[in-house]
Amino acid sequence: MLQNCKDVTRENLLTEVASRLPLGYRFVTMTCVDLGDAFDVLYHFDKNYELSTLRLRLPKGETLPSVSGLVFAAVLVENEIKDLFGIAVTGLAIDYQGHFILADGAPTAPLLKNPPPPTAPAAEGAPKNG
Amino acid sequence: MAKLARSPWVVHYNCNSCNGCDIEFLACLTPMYDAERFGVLHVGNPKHADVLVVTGSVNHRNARVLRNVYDQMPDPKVVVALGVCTSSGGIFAGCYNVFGGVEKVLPVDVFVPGCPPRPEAILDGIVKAAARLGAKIRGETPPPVEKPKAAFQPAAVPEEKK
Amino acid sequence: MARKSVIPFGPQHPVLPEPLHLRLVLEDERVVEALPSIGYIHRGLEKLAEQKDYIQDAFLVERTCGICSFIHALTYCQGIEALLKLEVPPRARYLRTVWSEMHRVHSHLLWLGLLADAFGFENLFMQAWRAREEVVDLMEVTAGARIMLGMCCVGGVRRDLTDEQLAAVLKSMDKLNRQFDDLIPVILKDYSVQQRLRGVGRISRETAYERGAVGPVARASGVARDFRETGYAAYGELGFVPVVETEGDCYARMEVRLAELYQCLHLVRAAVRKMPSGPISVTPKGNPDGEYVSRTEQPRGEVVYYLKGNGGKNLDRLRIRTPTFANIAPLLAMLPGCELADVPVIVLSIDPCISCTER
Amino acid sequence: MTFLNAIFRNLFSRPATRRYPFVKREPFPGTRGQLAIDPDRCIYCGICAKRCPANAITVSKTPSKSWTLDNYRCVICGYCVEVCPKKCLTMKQDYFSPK
Repeated sequence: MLQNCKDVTRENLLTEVASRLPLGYRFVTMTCVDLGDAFDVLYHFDKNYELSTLRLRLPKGETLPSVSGLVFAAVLVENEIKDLFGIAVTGLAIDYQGHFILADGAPTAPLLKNPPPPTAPAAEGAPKNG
Repeated sequence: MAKLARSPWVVHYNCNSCNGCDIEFLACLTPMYDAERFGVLHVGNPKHADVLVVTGSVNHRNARVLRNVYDQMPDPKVVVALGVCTSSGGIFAGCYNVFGGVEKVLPVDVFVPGCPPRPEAILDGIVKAAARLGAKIRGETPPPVEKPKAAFQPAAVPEEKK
Repeated sequence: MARKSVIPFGPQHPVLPEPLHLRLVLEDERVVEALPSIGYIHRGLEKLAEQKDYIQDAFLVERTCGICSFIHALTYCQGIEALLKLEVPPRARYLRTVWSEMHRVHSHLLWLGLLADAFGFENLFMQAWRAREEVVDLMEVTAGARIMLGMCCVGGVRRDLTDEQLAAVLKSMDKLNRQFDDLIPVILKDYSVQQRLRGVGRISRETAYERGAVGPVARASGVARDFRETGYAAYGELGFVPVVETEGDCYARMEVRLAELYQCLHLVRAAVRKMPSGPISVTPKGNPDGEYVSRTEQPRGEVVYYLKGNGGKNLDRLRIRTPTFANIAPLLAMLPGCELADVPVIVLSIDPCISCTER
Repeated sequence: MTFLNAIFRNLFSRPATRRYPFVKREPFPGTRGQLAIDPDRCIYCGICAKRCPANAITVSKTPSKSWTLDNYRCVICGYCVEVCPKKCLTMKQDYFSPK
């Protein structure tokens, strides 16, 4: 049902993205969905109000190559995905080291369907006089 | 209305707010509600302020900043918490990055409910805060704030009602 | 070589009502690099939306942002309606348009006031916010709340407007029009406004497009993109043409928003005059299943909702890409080369809404 | 072309300010101020509690019937008013004043 969706693999992701940019596609955003044993990483592009999406099925544990070298605007959303899903992203133009949105003490990878238990001992009531 | 003996200067910090309370707070300062009539002045520097207006709940990153702003204010000082998020987290209470109201980090003097509170309610809140500030200046201990809990309970309903 | 220094800007800053943190690398007074750091108002709304059912989510997403709240709910509801294959009654589409445009008026006036405050034009700040009260009151009369309207629901809207209320809307629009006539020519021709805004924070059309700028930021650089052109809600029947400027500086962004103020009045009037009669909502049946990307135009630009349902009451995934999130990358292209004193004006010229950005 | 027009108009018109604590404005009809319940008609079904997006309402049937609203959590959306089967919930126009 997703408009103009095309499957890509980890190998041809960068070439697919690079081939769209000269055609006048504008990077809209990325979405990451936790499917249980894998992630769906969706790259949304737009041209003349038509949405076009690349779908990358990424098994859990694999790294995600960054497209921020091609599309700078992707750097923020890639950092966000890294924070919220705990996916390792390689080749980020600006790397916030997992602290783009979440601070110390916040739960790690909270948007996973089964998020890991909080590891930081002081997660509850951490800000006391902090 | 309690007569304000002093001009409370206000510093505003947006914690986890959705902006609704912030713009209603700013609306209080603009011509229609004009809190400056009471000598309320919005300042940017916490060291100039007597009243800290907080909007939104607390998360892991801004708790430290909020505490920092509060600590910089000279004593005596009062805290006004605007909106339901500051009291309990409001609609965001179940979020992973929200650990409840502002009272977990700061002692709060006045809770103003509403989502967002109306400017009239905010003015009421600031007037109440100023009264508490006056008490603190005189060295009195103002009465403890009522915990924002179960404000309305018609529980004593006779049985056999349909 | 000039000495480099790093200056933190925010999170508690007198100019910004919201906590945005920028690390500015300066050579003397000139910014050479800017690095944003956000997360001060991250709540985790997307996760919470998976725990509430899809009807309740309409109220939740509305609280993504208190400034464009109605349009958030509208985008969400349009997405769910597409998944449920619901046909929204025409009157509901027109009412949605009316409230959307009222939100745009209030948002642009709010922004104008904050910008004026940032460059020290207190009088303009007060005038803009006084005009804004008119439209906020109008929202209260029509929808029952000043900011969080809570009027958009899956399948339509929750409250109908009587003929008297529609007449009151038209009357208010005339009143606003008179106020704009007072205000807007003055702002556009004012010497000090031009001094502060012309040539400041310029980005070219190419950069704006590459970096994915949306809304008035893109339109001020000559990218004629306004999602209302696609004719969602009732926009297709009202004759909508986007406002475009080509300069790409702060002044052009202001010009776009000021022209849009008039355009909003025009759209509200047109929608009220053409308002069809009939029901205002249909009851949603079934549960959303499948994926859909729903987009609309907010005052700050295009907002993107990705919705994934699994056939149950709860959504599998809800992702919100808000306009300010998209406009941060262009902002980073605007800041290098400007002077430190211009930073607040440039930051405000993209109309940042941090609470949207971080959700 | 200056603010002169606006200045003169402001000089000779009433101040825009609402003199709030001294003059209370009548709330607009239809304003959502705060939630009220008619306990006589309530059947304690709990639908409002289940539908409330902010979980501000708690209803219990046992051991004793009670209906509780946390006013400091209610987001005043009015959804409970719509779903109430007995229509015993209403929206009052005046806002809830801080304690």
